[in-house]
Order: sequence, then C-alpha cells, then structure tokens
Amino acid sequence: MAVSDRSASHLGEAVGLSDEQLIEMYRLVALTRALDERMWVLNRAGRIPFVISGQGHEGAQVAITWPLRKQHDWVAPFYRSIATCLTFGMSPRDILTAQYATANDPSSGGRQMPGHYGSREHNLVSVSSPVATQLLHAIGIALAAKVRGTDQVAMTFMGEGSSNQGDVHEGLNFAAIHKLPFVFVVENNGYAISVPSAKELAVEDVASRAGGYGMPGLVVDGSDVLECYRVATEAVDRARSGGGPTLIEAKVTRLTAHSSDDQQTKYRSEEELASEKARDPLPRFRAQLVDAGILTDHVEQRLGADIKAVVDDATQYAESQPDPDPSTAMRWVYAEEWPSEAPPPWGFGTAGGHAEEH
Amino acid sequence: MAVSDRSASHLGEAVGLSDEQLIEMYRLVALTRALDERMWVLNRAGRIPFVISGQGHEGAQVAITWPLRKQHDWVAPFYRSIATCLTFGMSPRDILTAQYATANDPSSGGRQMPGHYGSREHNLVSVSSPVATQLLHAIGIALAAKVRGTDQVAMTFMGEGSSNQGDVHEGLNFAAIHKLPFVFVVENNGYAISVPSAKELAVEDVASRAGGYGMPGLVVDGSDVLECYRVATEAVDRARSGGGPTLIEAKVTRLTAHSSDDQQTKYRSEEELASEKARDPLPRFRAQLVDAGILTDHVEQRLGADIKAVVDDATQYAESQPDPDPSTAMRWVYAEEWPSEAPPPWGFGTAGGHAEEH
Amino acid sequence: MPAKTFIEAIREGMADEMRHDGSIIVLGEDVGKKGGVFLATDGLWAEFGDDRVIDTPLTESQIIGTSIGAAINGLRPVAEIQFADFIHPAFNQLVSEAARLRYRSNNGYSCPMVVRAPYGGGVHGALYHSQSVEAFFTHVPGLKVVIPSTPYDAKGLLRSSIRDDDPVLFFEHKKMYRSVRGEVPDGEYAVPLGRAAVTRAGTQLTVIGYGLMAHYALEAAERVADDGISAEVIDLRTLRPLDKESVLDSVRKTGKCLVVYEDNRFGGYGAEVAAIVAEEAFDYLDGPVTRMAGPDVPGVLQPRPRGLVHDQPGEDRRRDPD
Amino acid sequence: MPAKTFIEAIREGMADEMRHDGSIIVLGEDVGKKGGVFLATDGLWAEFGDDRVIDTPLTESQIIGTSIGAAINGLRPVAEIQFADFIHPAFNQLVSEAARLRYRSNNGYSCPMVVRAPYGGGVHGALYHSQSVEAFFTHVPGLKVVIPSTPYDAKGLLRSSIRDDDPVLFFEHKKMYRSVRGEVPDGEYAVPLGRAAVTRAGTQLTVIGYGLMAHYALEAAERVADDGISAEVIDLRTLRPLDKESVLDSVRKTGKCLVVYEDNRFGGYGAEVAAIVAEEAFDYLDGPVTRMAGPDVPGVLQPRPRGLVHDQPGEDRRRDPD
Ligand SMILES: Cc1ncc(C[n+]2csc(CCOP(=O)(O)OP(=O)(O)O)c2C)c(N)n1
Ligand SMILES: Cc1ncc(C[n+]2csc(CCOP(=O)(O)OP(=O)(O)O)c2C)c(N)n1
Ligand SMILES: [Mg+2]
Ligand SMILES: [Mg+2]
Repeated sequence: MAVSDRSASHLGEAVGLSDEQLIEMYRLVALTRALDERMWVLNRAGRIPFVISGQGHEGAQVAITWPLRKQHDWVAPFYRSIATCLTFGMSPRDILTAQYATANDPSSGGRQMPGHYGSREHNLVSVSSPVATQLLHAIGIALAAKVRGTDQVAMTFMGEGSSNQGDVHEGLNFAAIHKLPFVFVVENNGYAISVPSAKELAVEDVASRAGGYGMPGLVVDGSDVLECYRVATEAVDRARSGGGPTLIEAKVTRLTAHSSDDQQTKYRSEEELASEKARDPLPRFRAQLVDAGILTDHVEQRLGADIKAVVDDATQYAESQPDPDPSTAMRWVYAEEWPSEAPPPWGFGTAGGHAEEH
Repeated sequence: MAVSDRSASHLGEAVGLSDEQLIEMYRLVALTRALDERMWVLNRAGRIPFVISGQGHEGAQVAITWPLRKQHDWVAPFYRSIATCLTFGMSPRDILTAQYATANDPSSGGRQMPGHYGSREHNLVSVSSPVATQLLHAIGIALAAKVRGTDQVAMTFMGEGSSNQGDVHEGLNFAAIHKLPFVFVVENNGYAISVPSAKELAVEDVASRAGGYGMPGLVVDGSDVLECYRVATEAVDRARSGGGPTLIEAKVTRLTAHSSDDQQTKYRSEEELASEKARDPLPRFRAQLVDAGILTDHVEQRLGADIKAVVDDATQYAESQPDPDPSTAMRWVYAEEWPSEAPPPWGFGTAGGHAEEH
Repeated sequence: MPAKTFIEAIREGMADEMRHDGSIIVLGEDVGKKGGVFLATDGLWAEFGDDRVIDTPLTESQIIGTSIGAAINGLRPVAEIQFADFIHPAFNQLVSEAARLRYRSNNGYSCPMVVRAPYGGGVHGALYHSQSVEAFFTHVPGLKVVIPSTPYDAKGLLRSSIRDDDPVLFFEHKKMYRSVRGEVPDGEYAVPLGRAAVTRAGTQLTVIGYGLMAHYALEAAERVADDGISAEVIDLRTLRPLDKESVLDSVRKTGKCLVVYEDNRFGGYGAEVAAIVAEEAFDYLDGPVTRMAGPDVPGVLQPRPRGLVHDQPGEDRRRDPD
Repeated sequence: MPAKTFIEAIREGMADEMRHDGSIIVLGEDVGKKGGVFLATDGLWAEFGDDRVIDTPLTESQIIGTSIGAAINGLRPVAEIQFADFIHPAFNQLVSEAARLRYRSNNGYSCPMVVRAPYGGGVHGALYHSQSVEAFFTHVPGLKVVIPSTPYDAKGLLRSSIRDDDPVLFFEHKKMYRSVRGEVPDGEYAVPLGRAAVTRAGTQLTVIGYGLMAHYALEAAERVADDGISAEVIDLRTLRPLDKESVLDSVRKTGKCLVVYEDNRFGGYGAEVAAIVAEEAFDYLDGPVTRMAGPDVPGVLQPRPRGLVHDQPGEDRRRDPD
C-alpha cells in the first residue's frame, strides 16, 4: 500500500488515524531518538555539558501529546519531554539550542541548564528543576481555560518518583473538585534516579491513586504507541467536553542512565538493563507499522535520510549560534516595559523599571 | 446488672471491653463535653481568649485513642483533640491551663495559643498551627519505633480539610513503603472552617485514598463509639504486629462554630445545624449503655457529680495559676544545657548556650 | 474624602479592580461565602460569583501554584493566604516558580499575580498567628513586596500591585485592619510601587519603618519632639524594590538613622536597610545606624508597661476581661 | 595527618559518628546504594544497612518531617537534601516545626537533627543547581546554620552538629567537594559550633566570608598583600549563632570591613553581618562597611575574565571542552 494513498490501513482505522498520521507519529518517535542519541554523542565529545534523556519514553510522549491542539491547548512538560515538545511544535533546532544554551535558545535564551524546555509560542510552559511544581501550573492554566471559556485543555507530564510530591496531591484534588480540563501523565520508568519503584511507592500503579481524587486513572503500556494514543484521546476529549481530569500512567523504560552525570550500573544489574531493551517503543512501533504495510522500505529510507538531515542541521545550527551576551544576564528579573497596556493616566507604570538595587 | 460486677455485658463482650471500660469510655466522652462547654462559658465571660472545640468529635476520639498503650505509644494530636489528650493521659487541669496559658501549662508553658496541646510525659506531640505537619512527625516516630524495635505505635489525627495538604500525600506514601506502625485518623466533620466537603474534595471519603498508598482505608460512623473502637483496635493491632499503616476516617459532626472567632450561621443553614445534632455521639453512646443496662441511674449520677467536680476543679486551678514570667520568654529557643550526655572530652558543649545575638 | 478602615480600603481595592478588569480572580481559603477570616473579601463572592471568587481547599502550595498557572493563561489572580504564617507550605512555588518564571524563560512568560496575607503581632496570635515573614521574600529576585500602612496607601498600592506584571506579595498588618482609619478617595487612584513616603519631616534623625511600625515610628517621633529632637520618619511602603534614594536622601540630611521592624532582628529586612545606609551614607553618619526589632524568638514579644511580655492570648484577657 | 578532599571529610564524619552512636540514621534521595548524587554517603549503606541508611522517595517535606518525628522518638537523623535548591518544599517543616518544637513546648521536646545540603555556584548549575539558601534559615530562631570551608572544619563541625541537640542546617559548597583538600586527623576531634576562625591575620582591613568565599577572601588578601595592604580574613564557619565577638574584635582593630557572600546581595546573610558591624563597631570604622555579593538575579552569575557571565553550563564547555 502506497503511503501517498490517503486511505487508512486497518491499523490506522482501528484507532482513527490515517496512515500519514501514523507515519508522522513514527517519524517523531524516531526523530526524537536520533536527536537524543546525538545529544549523548555531543556530550561525550565535550560539546554540551549535560544530557537528560527521553530514550524509552518517546512512544508514549508522542502518542499522548498527539490529541492536543497545537498553539491552543497547553502542555507543562518535564526534562524528559523531548518528544512531547517536538510533537507540540518545537523544532530540533529549538531542542539543541537549549542544550548549547545559545542566545537564541527559545526555552530560556541560554539561561537554564540543558533539558529545561519551554516555548511561549507553542504553549509549552517553561520547565524548572524542582520536580512536580509544573502540575499546579497546568491546573491553573486549566482553571483559567474554564473561567475564560477558551475550550483549552492542559496536560502535564512527570515521572512516577515526582508524583509523590505534595504538590501532586494538592493539585489533583483541586482539579477534580473543579472538573478542570486537565490530563496528568505519569511516565513510570521504575526509577527515580537510583531509587527503584518499590522504595518510591508501595503500590504497583500511580494510577491507582486517581480514584481517591475522583478522576479516572488509566494504566497503559508505554511501548504500545497506539494504545497510548487511544487512551490519551479519550482523556483529552473528556477534558474538553467538561468531563474533568484524567490520570494516565504510561509504563515506560529508561534506556539510559538518569542523566549524563549518573552511572546506572551501580544500582541496576546487567540483566535488568538487557531485558529492559525489550520494552523499547521504537522497534515495537516500527514492527507494527511494517506488519501493517504502512512503513515500507521506501518510506523508511526516506524517513531515515530526513531525520539524519534534520538532526545534522540542528547540530550545526546550534553549534554556530552565539552565546548569550553577558550584559543581558541582569535582564528580565522583572518586566522592563508595560506589556499589557499603556500606563494608566495616574502613571503607575511600575514596570517602568524598578532598577534593581545592587 | 451491677457495675461492680466485673462480668461484661453483651454489649461489652461483643467488642471485648468490660463494663468498667465502657463506663470509663463514656466518662471520658462526657467529661470532654463538659470541659469543652466550660471553655465556651469562660470565653464568653472573657476569661479565656479563644476556644477551638471538639464537640461532636469526642466519641470517635476516645474510642480510637483507647487501644493505644499510654506512655508507650505515641499520638500527634490536633487542635480538636481534647478527648484524645484526656484519653491518652492528660488531665482536665492540663487542658485548662493551656486555655489560660499559665506558667505551668504542660503543653507550652503559656507560650502557645489555646488549643495547642502537647505533653512530653504522655507521648503527645506538641501541636503547632500549620495543619497536617504532625502527620510526618508521627510517621517519623513510627520509623524510629521500627528502627529501634520499640514495639510502639504512632497515631495522628486531623480534619478532612487538612488531609488535602501535600504533607499527607508524602507521609502516607512513606509510611506504606516502610510498613510503619502508624495509624492515620481523619475526623471528617464536613467543613474546613466555612468550606464544605464538596469544595474540599471531589470524593465522598478521604479513606478512598488509602488504597492508592497501599494501606487499608476504613470509614466509620464517628458517632458509633464502639464501632470506632473496633476499627481502631484492628488498626493498632495491625500496626504493632508489622502489618503496616491504616487510614481510619471517622465521620463526625462539628457541633459548634469552627472556633470562638467564627460565625457559622453565615455559611450553614439553621436546618443543617439542627439536623446535625442527631449525629452527636454523646446521647447515642449514652442510650446504648443505658439500653445494655450498664449505665444505670446510679452510675450516671455518680459520673455527673464527678465530672462536674473535676471540671470545676480544673477551672479553679487554672484560674489561680500564675502567668508565665515574662523574663522566661527568651528561653528555650535552643538547648541551654547538654541534656543527653556529659560534654565530651573535646568540649564541644555547643549547647552550653549560644547566647542569642540581640 | 470618606474615612475608611484599613481593611475596608483593601476590600474596596479588590472590588474596584475586579469591576474594571474581568481577568481578576480572587482565591483562597474561606474567601467565598464567609468573606475571609478577617472579612477582607466580604461581599466579593456575592458580587462576582463562583468563577471569580474561589474557595480553595486547605492547600497553600496549590493556591500559589494554581495562581501561577492561571496567570500564565490570561488571568490576574489575587490569592489570599489566610495568615502569613501559613505561606510557608507555598514557599517553593513562590521562590522557585513565581519569582523565576520570567527570568528563566528569558521574558517569554510572566506571572502577574498578587498574594495577600495578614501578618504581624499584637493580636495574641503567639507563635503561629503573629509572624512577620517579609524577609524571606524581600531577599528573592523576581518578587516584589509591599506593606502598606494607611488605608489610602493600601488601596492605591493594591491597585498598582494587581496591575503590575510581576508577582507581588502584599502583606497587611492584621492589628491595623480595624484599628487604623484614614481617608480614601472614591475615584481611581494609585500609589506607585517602589516609592517610600516621608510621613514626617525632621532634621536630626531618620526613622525608617513600614506597616504597623510606621505608625509607631510616627508616635515616637512626636514624643521625642517634646524633648527637642527632630525626627524624620520614612514609611517604606514597598520593601522590594526599595526606594533607596528616599532613604539615603533623608539620612544624608539628618546624619542619624534608626531602622524599625517587628520581625525577628537577626537577618530581618531592616538588616538590609541598615547595611545600605551604613555603606552608602557613611560619610554623612554621625552615629551608628541602629535597629530596633523583635527579639530572636519564635512568635512575637510585645512591649508592655512592665517590659517585654510574651504575646500570648491568655494573659491579657485575664488582666483586662474586655 | 592525611590529606582528604572536602567530601571525604564529610563522608568520614558521618561514618565515624554512625559507628559511635547507633541512634544516628542517614536518609535522603539516592543516599543508599548510589551513595548520593555527589557520593557524600558512598559506602554508608553497605556498612550500616537499610535501617540506618534510607533511600527516601522524592519528597523533601517528608524527609524533614520524618526526621523531626524520628528525632522526637530517640534517633539522630542526618538528612540529605540532594541540592540546597530543593530544600524549599520542606521550608514549612523546617521553619514552622523543627525550629520551634523546643520553644513551643517550653523545652518539653527537642529536635536533634542535621540537614546536609550542597549549595553554591560555579558548577554550571544555573537557576536551580547553584543557589545559596542560607539567608532563609539564618533568619530563623531555633535553627543553627553551619557552612564549613575546609575538610578539617567540615568533619569537626559535622560531628558537633550531629551531637547538637537542636536542628542544624549544614550547607556544603558543591564546588569544593573535590577541589578542596586539606588535612584531617584520624582520631575524634570536633570543631565547636558558633566560633569563627581568623584564617589570616592582618591590620588594615577585615574580610569576612564563609564557604567558598572564605577561600576567595584568602586569595584576594594574598593578592592585595603585594600592594602593601594587610587584610585579616575571618571564616565564619557557623552563621547562626554568629560569633559576633570575633568579628567585632577584628574590625575594631582594622577599622575597615568587607563582607563577602555568594548569595544574592539584597537581603543576604552578609547584610546582617554588615549591619551588626556598622552598629557595634561604628566608632572604630574609618570607612564604610562594604559588601561584595552575588547580583540580584535568580541563579548565579560568575565573575569571568570578560566580566560577569551567566553561570550556565553550555558556554564553558564549548570554550574549553574538558
Ligand atoms: C524537588 C526536587 N528534588 C530533587 C530533585 C533532583 N532530581 C531530579 S530528577 C530526580 C528523579 C526523578 O524521578 P522520576 O520522577 O521518576 O522521573 P524520571 O527521572 O525517572 O523520569 C531527582 C531526585 C529535583 N529536581 N527536584
Ligand atoms: C497550613 C494552614 N493553613 C490554614 C490554616 C487555618 N486553619 C486552621 S483550621 C482550618 C480548617 C481545618 O479544617 P479541617 O482540617 O477539616 O479540620 P476541622 O477544623 O474541620 O476539624 C484552617 C483553614 C492553618 N491552621 N494551617
Ligand atoms: Mg522515574
Ligand atoms: Mg473538617
């Protein structure tokens, strides 16, 4: 079956996606993987100082982000959300300029450590380091959507370790009370750095907590991309139609160390590491699409070339962009102009620069 | 059936309590009520500045505290825990000196506002104002009990509103992971000051959250004293025998305003207030004991006289105790002597008073 | 101009702005039907309804974190923390998030929100209902901190705070809510952030205070005037950004400086003011910059006739039953 | 005496005390098998087992709150917060609970615990892995705050902190972990809390620092010595309680004072030191008490050859690939 044929395969039909969409999903998963691998190469080569990786999480991220409306809905991502950011509109150049901390890095203009993504243009909330705080921001966004009647949905992502933070409890409770258009995605990879699930929580599934707040909690195999998509579509639809929040827990695997600063062999056995490879979403999704006749050799070659070109381009681009100008480091602690309206007649343009005291 | 007869009534037998114990339980409920009513009288008379009351909660408190071993187990109470404190060893004098903030108030030596109980002698952790913090203290106590092998159980109490605080999430998770000897008691009276349950949580029962942590969650009618006792005994036994923590939610009623500073008619209807009276544990427990032939007229008269005498005594005692000496207000910010051992040879008796800088 | 209490001015400030700008919401514990435990939001729920006046659960971190998100998506939240003492559970959201969102996103995002909280002693609140918490926040780049001392300033500064495009902490001395009255114009007016007020002119000494202490400083200045001492009094009004020029101008004129704050002395906000004056007005000083502040114990000690007496509730009542 | 790195001294300090006192436990994120993200607790889990070296969930408030409870019931917890930047979620437990338990119970309860946390910049940590957070805690009555600058002091002060009967925050500059070495005796010794060290004698200027800045102050003093300036350097070591006497003695001798701290300038810890010196040594000062501190932006800016450059990770590496 030719890809240019717009008719859907059985696989696509079953989940309501066209073959083009399936291939685009696959491209995003594969692109993220390639970009992520490139980051490690650049790190090993001393070009970028730090990598925190999404390898193993990409399938779930692409599929769960997919049902959202770009530049309308909102996402509060976390440090592993590379695939989510790409799916929601950021480009590989955007991702790599964040790694290189260039002046034109859209996430932070080179102010943050690598991995702290964000884009005002794409409604991706700026990532901070303290885990789980972003959940409340997404919920506040959902509250504003409801109060303002904007028909927006807000989604947030984090690891299972982070889901134990107090903010998560307070937020889920609030979201459920107000039936906010909100989806909480837990990417459960079984570890919080070195701490295994069994020491992070006494239950198998974070999703088992959802009921206690009054929202559905769904567990999904994060290496099953189409199942992730199905579950997310349901959750986003429910959110948008006033049915309230949903918790989705995707069981994923962390194929790398926690970050480029971590040595995971200290706490994970070789056998475990080997067996986890079987849970990689990329080959599984690929096989599914090949079996369904969607991912032909031809398409795959084209995608491969395309991805390589895009990753190379992003690398070269980021390499060549200038550093932030040191003199700008003092800017934007506060507003420096009055952005929302002309200063009112009585002239309280406080934003007219409260020169910081030095 | 004479009370002096040590044989248990059917009622007592069913729950494993002697008639004497049932009467003592009843005495504690009635005593707490009388003491609490006295506090309001003293407040209205301008003798004490503030009351925060346990009326409606006493039955659950006495029954749930009862299975603990005094001066061995631990309780981290909250501001409504008057009955818990009395059941666990504090005296009416102790309670009223806290209201009057006398120098010899065992809770704080007159340093805290009324309602902030505590007693080192009785293993009652000092109450602070920020709600829910005490849960983590009780869990830390339980951790120490486990690590030290002391066979102690730690129990904590709070309202349903407070149970939404992040600390509760973090604590229950930790307690369940380590199967700590811990019991969490939620006294759900349907309000957090003026905010009704429906705006505090989207679920009927706080207890429905327990499963998400991996612990049993039990709902009990807080006006059914013996049922509270049964459930608590089970939880305490489970905790002590290594079975891990339990969440008990007692549905109680708040018979008074939130505190003497609150006007509850602004947010609760007259009908609601009237109908809530039916959930008062005191008359219900009384009727049960009368029906069972345990609470005879004779016993009741004796108890009534006794309680009146005790409450009068506590009032007069507290009235007559001296204020804290203002000069002591600067003490005990830090240790002032080396309490745990003689200063070691190298002489780092840091505790030898770091004179505070003024 | 009609005379209003401090809390009336605050309530009016919120109501006026809410009428003017539909994107403003008020949220916090008991702010709805009850109108807040001090009644600062009384009537707002009736006028603006459930969507704009939200009784939150008892969860401070959620109140602040949700406000941040709501600000990101187009609202201007005015959050109430029931007592400043209970702002601590939200410390992370305030310091790590609200304060840094603009900076960390290189001005991509902003976070226009106000956090109101009653602070201060003198109401028998003991350890947990009497704290001054401003020093924790005046230290944080990205936050603004306002403490008004008059009804006029309270309303005018609240308006400026709500319209400001950065997070503002707005602390209200609870002892002043009903005890302080003053004139408040009916029309729209604003008091700019970042400007101190010289509330009494003088030549021999500069006394710097804010909140309730601004009143005490004035009283004290009047008292020493009888002894022929001419004290200038400055009410800072905004603590961050500090109006350094007004402070330094005054001290350069008087040559002496006393900084007064209610909070614990060690590391309190007044330390920064004193340090600035000591450094930048050194050549003008003819005596040490001195500080008068709360002692270094938890909770509040109050000056009483017999000396420092612990501010706790039992006591006073027993001496003076009403 | 064997020379050890800063982090080795800390690790040894914990291990030694744990051998000596079975009531000491260590808890925190990744402190077990992994030995902490900086390896400060490496080997402790192997030696002391699951009960005494506890990998907690990712929940800072729980870490501190549980430690308080454990301290109440007979243990001496040494909690690790993975980065000082992540202590903020535990702010309420530290400030409202740990700091006040003794005072509010009228000495009925105490809370002997240590909270260790790596702080400071210079490691490309940007906004959230480079903060100095001491000023939030030095302001709090009931807390003690320690910041060592040498391996010797680190071990000796850690021992005193663990044996202290009050909560101690023990901040370790992460840039020093492996870059600073020094002699550490094998036997038991302790460095008392609350005593500063004069690390260089001088006559014309007193430079006061702590942590990494204590080293920079020494370096700077050596450098200006070539110009004939004799600077005395004081390493505070304990920030609360402050060793005021050592500070004042020195300034009264030199007549000049420079306070150096890495944290944001406005409202930082150095403001208190400067204010104290300006007030209590006024008659001895022949120049203003000056401060040198971090600029008022979130995260850390570092002095670099070309001027202030934002401390973020990409940059440096690209210039200097190793
Ligand atoms: C409040 C806070 N504490 C500690 C850290 C350090 N830290 C960063 S990621 C991480 C583990 C996160 O685990 P999990 O949530 O399961 O996500 P994962 O990394 O496994 O995807 C920790 C402890 C942090 N960033 N924030
Ligand atoms: C952290 C914190 N926020 C706010 C308050 C003020 N406050 C005291 S009691 C209370 C309501 C508590 O409700 P609930 O937990 O249901 O207990 P109840 O009083 O109904 O027994 C509030 C908001 C507080 N003490 N601590
Ligand atoms: Mg994980
Ligand atoms: Mg309640």
